[in-house]
Amino acid sequence: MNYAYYPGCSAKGSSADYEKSTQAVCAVLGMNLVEIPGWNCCGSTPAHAVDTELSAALCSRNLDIAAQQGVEKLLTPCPSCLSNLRHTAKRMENPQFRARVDELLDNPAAPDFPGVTSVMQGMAAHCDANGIASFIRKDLGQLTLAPYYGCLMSRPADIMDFGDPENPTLMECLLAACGAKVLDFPLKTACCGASYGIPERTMTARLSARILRLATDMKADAIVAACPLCQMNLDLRQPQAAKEADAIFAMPVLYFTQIMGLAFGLSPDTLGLEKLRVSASALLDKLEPAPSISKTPVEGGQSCE
Amino acid sequence: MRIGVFVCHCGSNIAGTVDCAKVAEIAKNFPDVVYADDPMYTCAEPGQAAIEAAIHEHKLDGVVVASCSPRMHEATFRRTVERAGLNRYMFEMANIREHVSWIGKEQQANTNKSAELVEIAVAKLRNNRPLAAKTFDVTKKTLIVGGGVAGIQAALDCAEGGIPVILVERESTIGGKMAKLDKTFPTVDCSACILGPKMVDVAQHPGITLYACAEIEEVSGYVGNFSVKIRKRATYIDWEKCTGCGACSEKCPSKKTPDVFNEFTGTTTAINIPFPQAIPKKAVINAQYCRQFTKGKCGVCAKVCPAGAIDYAMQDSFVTEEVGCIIAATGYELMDWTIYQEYGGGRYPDVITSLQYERLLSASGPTGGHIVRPSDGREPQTIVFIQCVGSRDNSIGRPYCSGFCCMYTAKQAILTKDHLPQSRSYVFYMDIRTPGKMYDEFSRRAVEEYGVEYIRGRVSAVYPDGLGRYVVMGADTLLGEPVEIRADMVVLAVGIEAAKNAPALAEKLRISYDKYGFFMESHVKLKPVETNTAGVFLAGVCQGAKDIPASVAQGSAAAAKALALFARDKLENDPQTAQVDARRCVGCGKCIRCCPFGAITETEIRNEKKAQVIETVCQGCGLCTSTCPQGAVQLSHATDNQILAEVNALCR
Amino acid sequence: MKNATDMSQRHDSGFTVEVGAQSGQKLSACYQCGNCTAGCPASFVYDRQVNQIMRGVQLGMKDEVLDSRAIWLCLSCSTCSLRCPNNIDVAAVMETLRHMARKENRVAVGNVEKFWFSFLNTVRAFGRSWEIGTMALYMMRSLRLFTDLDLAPEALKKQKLGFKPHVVAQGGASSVTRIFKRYKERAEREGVRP
Amino acid sequence: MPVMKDKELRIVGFLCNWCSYGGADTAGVARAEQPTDLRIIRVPCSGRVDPLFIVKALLSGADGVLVSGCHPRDCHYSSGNFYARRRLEVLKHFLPALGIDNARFEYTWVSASEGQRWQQVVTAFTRRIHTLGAAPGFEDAPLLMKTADMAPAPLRPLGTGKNAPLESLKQAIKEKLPDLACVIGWKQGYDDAHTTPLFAKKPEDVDELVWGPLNAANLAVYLPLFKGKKVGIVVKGCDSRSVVELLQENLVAREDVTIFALPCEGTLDMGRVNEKLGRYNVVGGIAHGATNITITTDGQEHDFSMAEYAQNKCRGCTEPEAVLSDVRMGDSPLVQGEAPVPQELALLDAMNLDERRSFWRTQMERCLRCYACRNACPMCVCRDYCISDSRDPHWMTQEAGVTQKLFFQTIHALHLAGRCTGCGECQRACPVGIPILGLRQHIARTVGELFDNYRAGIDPAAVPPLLGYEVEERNIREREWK
Repeated sequence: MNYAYYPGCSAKGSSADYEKSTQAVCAVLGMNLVEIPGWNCCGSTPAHAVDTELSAALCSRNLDIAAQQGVEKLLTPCPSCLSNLRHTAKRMENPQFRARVDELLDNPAAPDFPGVTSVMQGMAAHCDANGIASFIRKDLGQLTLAPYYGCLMSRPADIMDFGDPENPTLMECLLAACGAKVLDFPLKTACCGASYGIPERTMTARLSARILRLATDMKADAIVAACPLCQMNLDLRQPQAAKEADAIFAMPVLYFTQIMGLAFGLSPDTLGLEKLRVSASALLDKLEPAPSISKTPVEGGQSCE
Repeated sequence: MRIGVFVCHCGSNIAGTVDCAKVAEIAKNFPDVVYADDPMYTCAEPGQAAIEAAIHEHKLDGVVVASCSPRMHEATFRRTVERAGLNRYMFEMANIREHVSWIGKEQQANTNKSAELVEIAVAKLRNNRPLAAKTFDVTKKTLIVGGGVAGIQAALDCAEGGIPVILVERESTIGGKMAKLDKTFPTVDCSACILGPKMVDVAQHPGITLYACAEIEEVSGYVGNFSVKIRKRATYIDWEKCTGCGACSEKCPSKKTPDVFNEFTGTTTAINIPFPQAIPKKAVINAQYCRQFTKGKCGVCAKVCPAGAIDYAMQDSFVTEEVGCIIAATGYELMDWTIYQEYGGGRYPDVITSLQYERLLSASGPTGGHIVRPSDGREPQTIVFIQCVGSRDNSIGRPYCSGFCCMYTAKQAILTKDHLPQSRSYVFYMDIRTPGKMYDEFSRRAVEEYGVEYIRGRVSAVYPDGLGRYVVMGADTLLGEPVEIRADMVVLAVGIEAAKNAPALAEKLRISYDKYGFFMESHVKLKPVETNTAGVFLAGVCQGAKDIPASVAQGSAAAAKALALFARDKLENDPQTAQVDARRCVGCGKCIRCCPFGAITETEIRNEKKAQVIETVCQGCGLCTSTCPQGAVQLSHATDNQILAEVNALCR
Repeated sequence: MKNATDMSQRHDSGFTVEVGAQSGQKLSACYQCGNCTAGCPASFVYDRQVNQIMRGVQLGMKDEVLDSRAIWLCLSCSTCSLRCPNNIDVAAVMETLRHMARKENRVAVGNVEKFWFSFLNTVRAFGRSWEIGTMALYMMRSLRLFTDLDLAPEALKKQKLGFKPHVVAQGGASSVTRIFKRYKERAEREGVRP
Repeated sequence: MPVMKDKELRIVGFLCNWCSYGGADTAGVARAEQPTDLRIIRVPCSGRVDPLFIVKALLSGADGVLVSGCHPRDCHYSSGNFYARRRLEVLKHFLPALGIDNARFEYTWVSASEGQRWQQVVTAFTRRIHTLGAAPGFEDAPLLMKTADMAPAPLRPLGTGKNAPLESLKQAIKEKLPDLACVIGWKQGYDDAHTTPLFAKKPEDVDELVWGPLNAANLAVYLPLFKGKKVGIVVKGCDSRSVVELLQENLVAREDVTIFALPCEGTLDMGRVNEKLGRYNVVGGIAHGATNITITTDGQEHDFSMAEYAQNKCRGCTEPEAVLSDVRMGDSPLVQGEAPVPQELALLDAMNLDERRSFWRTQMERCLRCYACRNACPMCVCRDYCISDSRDPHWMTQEAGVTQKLFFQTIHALHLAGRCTGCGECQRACPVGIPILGLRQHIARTVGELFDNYRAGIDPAAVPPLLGYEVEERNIREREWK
């Protein structure tokens, strides 16, 4: 089944591994992600921090392309892109705002935009927990994982429509369906410091350290992320965080798609695991071949949606 | 008709901006007006005497006073004209103070407006008829719904006053929330020790009939003559036989039954008596957990019961009581705080409610009065109290203050120090609200003598730190900084809400309730115990947040209302009720459908269906009058013709 | 010694009204519980806490608020909005203040804005963001030439960063450039800082 | 007493005793200055305010009327204001049909503590009325005569019912007749070209029953006379809705009425038929074609095609079959398309407020106050006790002016709010042909819009909307005072 897809800029740069694993896992699930043509940057935080209309213009161009293609639902892996696109769709309902944004665009934006949702929700809508379980080739039963959504994915609740804004559970559902032990990770929606790693490094280091510290204390084998920026802060910047916290961290930070890929028996290479700064080799050692392909329904067994 | 008009100066209150003499002069030209005057203070004794004198002298059969609001002095002047021999309803008022002199400064406009208001009053009065109250018998018996401390107090006061009481309690024991408390503020008295004797008095008083495990099914009738159908839920134990020995509970194999009385801090047996001082001290089976019901076999309790009281086949039964008044004292419940996901939403075992903490403090509680963490049974060293959880929070639709949390939090912090001298307590608060006798002194003691740290700010989140403790993320707004505390235990001062089925009961009682389910008093300030339904009174938190002394006081107040009501052998109704002109009535029943009080019934006159007003139930709203197309129902003293006369006086 | 704040002099009610209107929030609903501050992940780098910013806005203390560093260091994570007991979208207020400050060229934390522009410049040029380009521009602007130098070897080794910008096909890049151009022109026309 | 010229306008307020009157007192105690125009009439509850008081005031010279009660949920009588809200909202929509600007009437909620809000309300409303100026009267509106257009093409083929299973129906009636006091139907009237009601008590009476386009009369009007007796009634689709409405209102008991129904193929506009027939001495015969009838008077044939001579309401009819029946025969006709805006209503819609006042003045000058409209209405069950000709209550004077007559029409229309099924008998009965149906249609449309497309006389179990309420009304929005 084809899905219109907006990868976001980091997919083509710092989070190539997220992109790679997303594509691989979706392929296993029978989801064919088709990039909308000629998409541009959503503007990320800088655009809306500078001007809401500028941000909306950048997003509207993408939504407009999707609308021209007749797309009904657009998937994106990046929560920041998702947030910007969804905020824009909401703000464009205001005619005055829309008129101001249209002034910035080559052509006035389409009157109706397609819905935008996360790849994670897209997967859950595509197949239920049993469906996911049927693809499992490796036993993740030895892995204890700390799911981490970051602050953007679930809020504001009315815009993001991602379950309880304090306590989203979709990733838990997917990871559990993959057979892993999932922690009730209290800081799952705490902020990692976002893009302030560059202009205000201490802040990002302190915030990331807090998350890494808790995951370490809760004896997680890995933090599982859903956001390129969060992953970068927690993984690439882990030494900065460790220095700030005066601690030693050795916490692998994987994308949820990488974990799912491992469960599906995909090779580390296919999942881009070599891009991780903190090696996931300890995780790989804990994987065992699934004794037999589980046909018994997963507990709950119902849809993750 | 001979009408007298009195245009009051009210000192300068009216005369300052209204030419009262001129108004009186104009009034003399209105139809049927034979006398007009402008006294200085009409309501004062000489003013009233002048009215009486004028009635006699000019043979008046109707009086209009133009002065302040009828809401102020209508009753006063009605008594005045009555003293002079007129029917009290042959009197009208024109409000030329609140509605004229106080809201405009132009004398000419005000004078003109005042004269018109007098004209309206005269027009209405010309259509007035003398009305007389009807008398009826009363059943001198009180029904009290809810056996918490407010209901208990009301029951004892009524019974002491010689009025028989029916006390209906939903749970298997009376005592309510107070029975669950360890100590009470500000004296740190043992709650059970002061409530227990009152509960025993209820059990032993010959004038009180107690139905526990019972609820109100149906209410009909009116003040003085209510008929209340009560559902007695099946307890599966014949209480006539049960001696409360507790043998059944000792032997019951279902030991994992959630302990409602202990706020789920522990477990109990499927057959049990909630606590040692329970009244009535009778066992009840929780059918959801009893093996006899869930598995179809067990029967242990039936075997061990020395009295042979167990009856697994018991069904709900009904009893109907005739009473003269009803006191609602249904109390409150804690709101469902688990919507606060930022405090763990109920997932963290050591984040508990204040009422659960109360059970941990209590010697009769699941831990025997030792403060230990539910998660691992260890004594906590650092305890954080968070106030206003579910109070003053608009984001969850609870803007109101729950009133007593500040005080019990201070009490709990003090008791914590008593139990665990090495412990440290922190209280996050927004404001400390302690407006009671010795209350603020008490909360200051918590700080000054017990070293409780009060931190001014709300808590944003609580989460486990992975090492067995909890991180409490708060703010100290006085410091202007975020603060963090590693706590072993977190106690939430959870806000209150009305009992779950309070709205359903209100519908049965035909009393109003606010959007939070609290019952509405008749007047916020002046009738805090009465409701809009005559003969239904309120006591305790069901009317709004209040602490134990206030609940007890209101319980006594409600009892006083009941005793006052029953001080007379006959009751009089307010004659401003609807009347049906049976000739005009076509029996369509539209009035019956709309009447908010069920005050209109169907009757048969010469084989034709007709509407009939029960005058004692009718509250005089007049909805029926504006509903009846034939004008067959007319509200006395606000008839179509009376209002039309007013409209016609204005619009011609 | 600092004199007491003369409240009667300080109150710029126009500012309060303007912030309320632009953010769409009822500022008077704030009763200073401090929940925003308690949950704010960035609070430790703030010069004024979020609740103090809110109080400042309520009191019309325009200079104190718009010149604060806090409004620039807000991470826009909206934890404050989520937990506000009075349903105030505090994050929207912070963003509104940032917009207002920018338009008046009051930038208390220059590096933050420099980083944003570095990022947006790459977007303007190529239609998509380009990490190395952003970094290079930022280092030049902020004169912080050693920013994240410690990360460079690892990042480069892992091929985390593309040396070449990713250019949007089908004329997309120039289309985005035009968006920026129109944005700038309009801002100049309206006399605000773009 | 005259208002102060050039300074005040006549504004009447109806305030509930418990909240709003108290609110006005609170405003006074707070010395909250207000315009002096308003005159307050104290009533126990906003639910006591019969909308007719408001119309009475507006027709008698008030320039504005304000009703204020307790806030929803705060009613001293628990639900009086909920009923008031529905009734006053319907009135608010209805006033323009008469040509009265509904900005002249407002209702609102003010509690006893809201002195400030009361001041705001009075000030804003008075300012509004002054902006509108003195209310224009009806007596001096320029004359304006307008007539309704003919309705567009019917939604189903119209016919003469000549193939209807009349004989089977008669048989069915005869079978039920022993249990019934009588069966109401139509029989031939004073000549072949007219019908008159039939009250069949014996089997041979039943043989007189006729069926066809001459059966224009709605026999449901007779049902309430038989209240308490078991009767049968033969109905057309439209008549059946009147029966259902009577059932809804407990005016007839379901077990007392047996409904016989045939699918209706349309009825003739007898007004126009009679006009064409003119004066004649004798009807020579009447012939039913499939889509026309031919009446021969004094030897001359007159052809009446259903397409041309059917009643307007039959063209827009979507319910040729009874909505409720006990005995039903005949084939179901196929109805295609949505009911159009009725012609009388379209006529009103096309006029502005000034034109409507002119229009109603013109029409009311023709009104004879004969009450034929009322007597023909199946919903006018008050009969001898209609408030328009009683002294207690004394709503109307005997004065024959335009406003009195229009007030009578308003009484009828408002008493039919949420009850009128649009059978059109009132208008058909009017000897001078006033299109009064438009007022009823106007209210029926409002009721539909406000209360989830409610239509009177469809569901016997449905609560008529003005006899019920919702705590949160879906389609009634509180208007804010600025």
